[in-house]
Amino acid sequence: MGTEVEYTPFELMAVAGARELKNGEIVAVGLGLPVVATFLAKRTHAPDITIMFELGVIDPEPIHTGVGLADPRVWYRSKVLSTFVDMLGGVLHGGRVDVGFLGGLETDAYGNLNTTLLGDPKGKFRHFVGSGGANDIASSSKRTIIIIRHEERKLKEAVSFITSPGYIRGGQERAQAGLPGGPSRVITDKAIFGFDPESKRMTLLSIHPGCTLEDVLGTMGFKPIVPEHVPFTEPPTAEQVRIIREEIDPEGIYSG
Amino acid sequence: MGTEVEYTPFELMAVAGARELKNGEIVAVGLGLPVVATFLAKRTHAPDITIMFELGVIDPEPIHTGVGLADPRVWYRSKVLSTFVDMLGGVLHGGRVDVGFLGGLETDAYGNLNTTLLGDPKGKFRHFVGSGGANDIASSSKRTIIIIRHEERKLKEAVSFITSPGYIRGGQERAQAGLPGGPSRVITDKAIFGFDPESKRMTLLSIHPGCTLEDVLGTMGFKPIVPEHVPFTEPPTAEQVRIIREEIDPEGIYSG
Amino acid sequence: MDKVVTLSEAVASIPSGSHVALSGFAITRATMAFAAEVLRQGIRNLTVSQCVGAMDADLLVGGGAVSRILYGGGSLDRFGRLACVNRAIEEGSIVAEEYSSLSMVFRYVAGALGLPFITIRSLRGSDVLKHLEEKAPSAVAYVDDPFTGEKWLALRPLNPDVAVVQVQVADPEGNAWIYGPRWDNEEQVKASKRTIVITEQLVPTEVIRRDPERTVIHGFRVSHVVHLPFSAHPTAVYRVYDYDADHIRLYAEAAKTPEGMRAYLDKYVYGVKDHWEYLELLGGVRHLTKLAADPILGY
Amino acid sequence: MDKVVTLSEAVASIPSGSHVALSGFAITRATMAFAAEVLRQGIRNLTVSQCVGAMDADLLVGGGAVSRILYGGGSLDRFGRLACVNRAIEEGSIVAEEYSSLSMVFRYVAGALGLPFITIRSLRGSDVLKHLEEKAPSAVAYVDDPFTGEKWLALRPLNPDVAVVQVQVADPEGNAWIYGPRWDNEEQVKASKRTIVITEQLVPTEVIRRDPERTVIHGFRVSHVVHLPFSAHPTAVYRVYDYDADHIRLYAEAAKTPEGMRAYLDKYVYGVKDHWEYLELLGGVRHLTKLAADPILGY
Repeated sequence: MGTEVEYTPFELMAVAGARELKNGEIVAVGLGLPVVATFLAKRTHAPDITIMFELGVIDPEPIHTGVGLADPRVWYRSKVLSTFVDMLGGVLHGGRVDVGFLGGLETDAYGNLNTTLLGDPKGKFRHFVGSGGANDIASSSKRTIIIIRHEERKLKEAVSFITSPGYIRGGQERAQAGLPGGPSRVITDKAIFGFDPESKRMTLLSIHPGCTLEDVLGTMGFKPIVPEHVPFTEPPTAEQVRIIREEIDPEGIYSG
Repeated sequence: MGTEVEYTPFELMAVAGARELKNGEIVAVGLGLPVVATFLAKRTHAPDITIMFELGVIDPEPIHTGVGLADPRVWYRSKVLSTFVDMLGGVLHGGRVDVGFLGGLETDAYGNLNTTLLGDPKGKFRHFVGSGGANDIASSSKRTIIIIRHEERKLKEAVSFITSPGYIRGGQERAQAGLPGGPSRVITDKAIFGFDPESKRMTLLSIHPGCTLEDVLGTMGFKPIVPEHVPFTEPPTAEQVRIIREEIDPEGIYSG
Repeated sequence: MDKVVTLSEAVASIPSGSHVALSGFAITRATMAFAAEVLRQGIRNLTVSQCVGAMDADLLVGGGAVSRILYGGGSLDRFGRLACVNRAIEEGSIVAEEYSSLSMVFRYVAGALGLPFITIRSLRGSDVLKHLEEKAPSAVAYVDDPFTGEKWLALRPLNPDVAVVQVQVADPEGNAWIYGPRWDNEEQVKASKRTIVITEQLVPTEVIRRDPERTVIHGFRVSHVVHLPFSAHPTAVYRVYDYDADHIRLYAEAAKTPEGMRAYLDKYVYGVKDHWEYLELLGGVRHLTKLAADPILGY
Repeated sequence: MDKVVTLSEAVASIPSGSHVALSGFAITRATMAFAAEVLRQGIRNLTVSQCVGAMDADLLVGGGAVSRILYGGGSLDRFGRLACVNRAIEEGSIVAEEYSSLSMVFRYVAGALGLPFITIRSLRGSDVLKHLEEKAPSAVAYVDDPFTGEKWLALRPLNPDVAVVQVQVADPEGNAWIYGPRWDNEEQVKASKRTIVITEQLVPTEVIRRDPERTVIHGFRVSHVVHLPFSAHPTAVYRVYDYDADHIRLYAEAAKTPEGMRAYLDKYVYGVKDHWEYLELLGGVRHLTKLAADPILGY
């Protein structure tokens, strides 16, 4: 084994996310860690990735960290500046997006995402952000990757509001709703999950170095499928950490 | 009466066409005399007309006569250069076009236009230009103005192929096909026609100075409705003729 | 035709109860000066729509001018949530039709192109759709694809009474250019019955004719042109000025409570006569100069 | 990713029997060098589509490479008709699906946006529709508006195998700018499975990043980039060169008869090895210099 590389949990999440992307893929990205992960992939093993932001931006090369998609910092040196119809219509709904990369308030055992509200939609609730392009991206991408913090209140048996559908209530429900694709990975700061091909229930794939199975299961709101042997997640390389810290997120806003 | 103004039949047609346009209207224009008429209106009584060409051109100010809509001469000094979807979709199909201004191979007693073929569509025929945007313009404009030469083979009881519908076979047929508007005027080099509000059959409105009723009816392929009193068409003014000759069509390509 | 008027004249053309499509996206190109003037004129009962909710909608809701909002969710990005919109939804004081970005823009597309309806893959299987079926049953329906027999979700076209759009460059007829991504603005304009253009820079039509590929708003759709610098403040206008981070933070903090919001409105909206006084209250030229965009970065 | 190849390599990627969307409109931005190379490589049985038929389609039909054409009618403007297309239609040697400009572009729009179908007001009550119902019954159908019950004509989406687009400026990835009106070209590209870009000027991606609002073709849609000056000759490329009126007249005269067309092909298509030899045959630099566009007029 080489030198031990130090990294934060968020850096590991970004690296794990980056590894999911193949060169040449078209990626629809929400803000935050998904952006860090995608830029990291593009600067390492996947230089021909196309990065798309819903509001009309392709392949920017920002040098300052923005506060959100609406921040002109995020559009710097783009190849295309256009419209929702061009991005979410022509690229996404037109069937060209390979990977949708999303975060959220909550996700659940079937990879449904909630970014809308917490509480009882018909009674007392707190309203948050809503969908933006997330529902569209979750509905039309060939596959979806979810990045979310590993907390009991964020990983629930069923979300209180399905903003962006995963496998709905599992099995064939997503396909029956007429939707292609579905979530392929859920990346938290403790583990990586996939989905059982039949039941579509979340399945533990790997545990991050330094965590135990008990850590992972004890801080979730539901029990995922746990195979007999669960490997450890591959840690970031020194080069990956350097690129995140020096080039992509020097202010440590997303991955610090 | 003032000085007699000399003019060609085509100049009279262009002037008669211009008079049909009101200030502020949005006009979808095919090439040829309709362009001359519309530019004339814009330079005289209707400066706030918006001129639209189907391929993505708004309000050009050409200084050279082009060979067709595809000729960059026709796009000179435009305010907008865009797309079919923008023009024929957003402006025309979106319901914003007040006047569609069209020419053709043949028209008939109900203002249907043929630009596709002559002969028997199922047997021997000669194929010409087809629709381009003409069918779209005839289908979605609030009203249509047709400019055509006054010849028996061009003014027929029924065209051999309806490229662009007028009132189809008259009466309510156009409305029943789900189409708004319809032809309001047919301008030839001998007369101006309108359409009977009930039967939608072509109706003689005025005869050009120097022509007789016999000239008009004797050189048509069908009998229009002829009211008891038919006035003469108002002749062009000296200023209108000057603008056509000096500013709009100095080479006399369309109106010579 | 010269359509240049004051902001006050343009706003006065909007009756209470109108449906207004706004050009803002979170903290960029939001119609802030417009929203403030709507509040000063006491216009009420508006329906507001935009694909992603922005600070303009939050100010209008916070000032009580809105009874219905159609949007795809929204925020002030990292500065915070749309606190006034969220509070009004939680209290039930406005009706919120919540969409996704694409389903909102497809409703504008159908309105723009004169389509009777438009089909979409989004929303299916989600609670967003269930919500819409309850709150806006006339906006969604199902239709069978006549070619395959497959069942599709259909959306009704949207035709707002007026689109209000912040742009960088416009001429007196309303022909306008937008630098940067344009999100739903083109479709809002084409779907709306008329448009009010609020421009940072007013140029002769001659300038428009020199680069007509850039013209994304056609003059004939525009009823009023307002030439008003910093009219999106504190939100950003790409290539003209950056967002005013301090002021957005101040707003986000104030908007967290009804009392805070009232104090904000009293000072920055009702406490000034017009946009020029607002700019002076902020610190005038000296303050605004700090926000000017770097010509290469655009912010 | 660098996708720059020779014209010959790009054309070789197209199997006989493909559906090719072409960027020409009458006598402007027609894919002339491409069409000549298709003929030289002996590719056959193509389906060709474009909103308004252009000289590129006429050359391909004249050379016998086309078995089906989907178009909205077309001509060589005042230079004449599309004589080869018309003759083939009259003789029944090709299948012609004839549309209007909007109905063609709406089929591309539906293909581009992933819509199962699109509704339209055009075509109704016309013989164009009757014709389509006979020749292309799978392209048209009727659907009831689920909101009003009204009956609408529906068109099936169109997804060509490849769009071939003449542009003024492209980078090695295929990001491209089109000056002047773009007619159906953006929708052709978005609807097609892939795109071949043929550009007058090849620029580094750095140039594209300096004015990204102009990028109407996204690099990721492009499989091949061909850098080939005067590749639309004798048709016009706005801001680069004017149409070659004498050569179009010569072509229009030749195309009037099968014999004339054969002689034209033997000399200008089969009589040259490639596009460079064609340009020399025309008179080389001396001749082409006369066509260069005036920088203010654009023609």
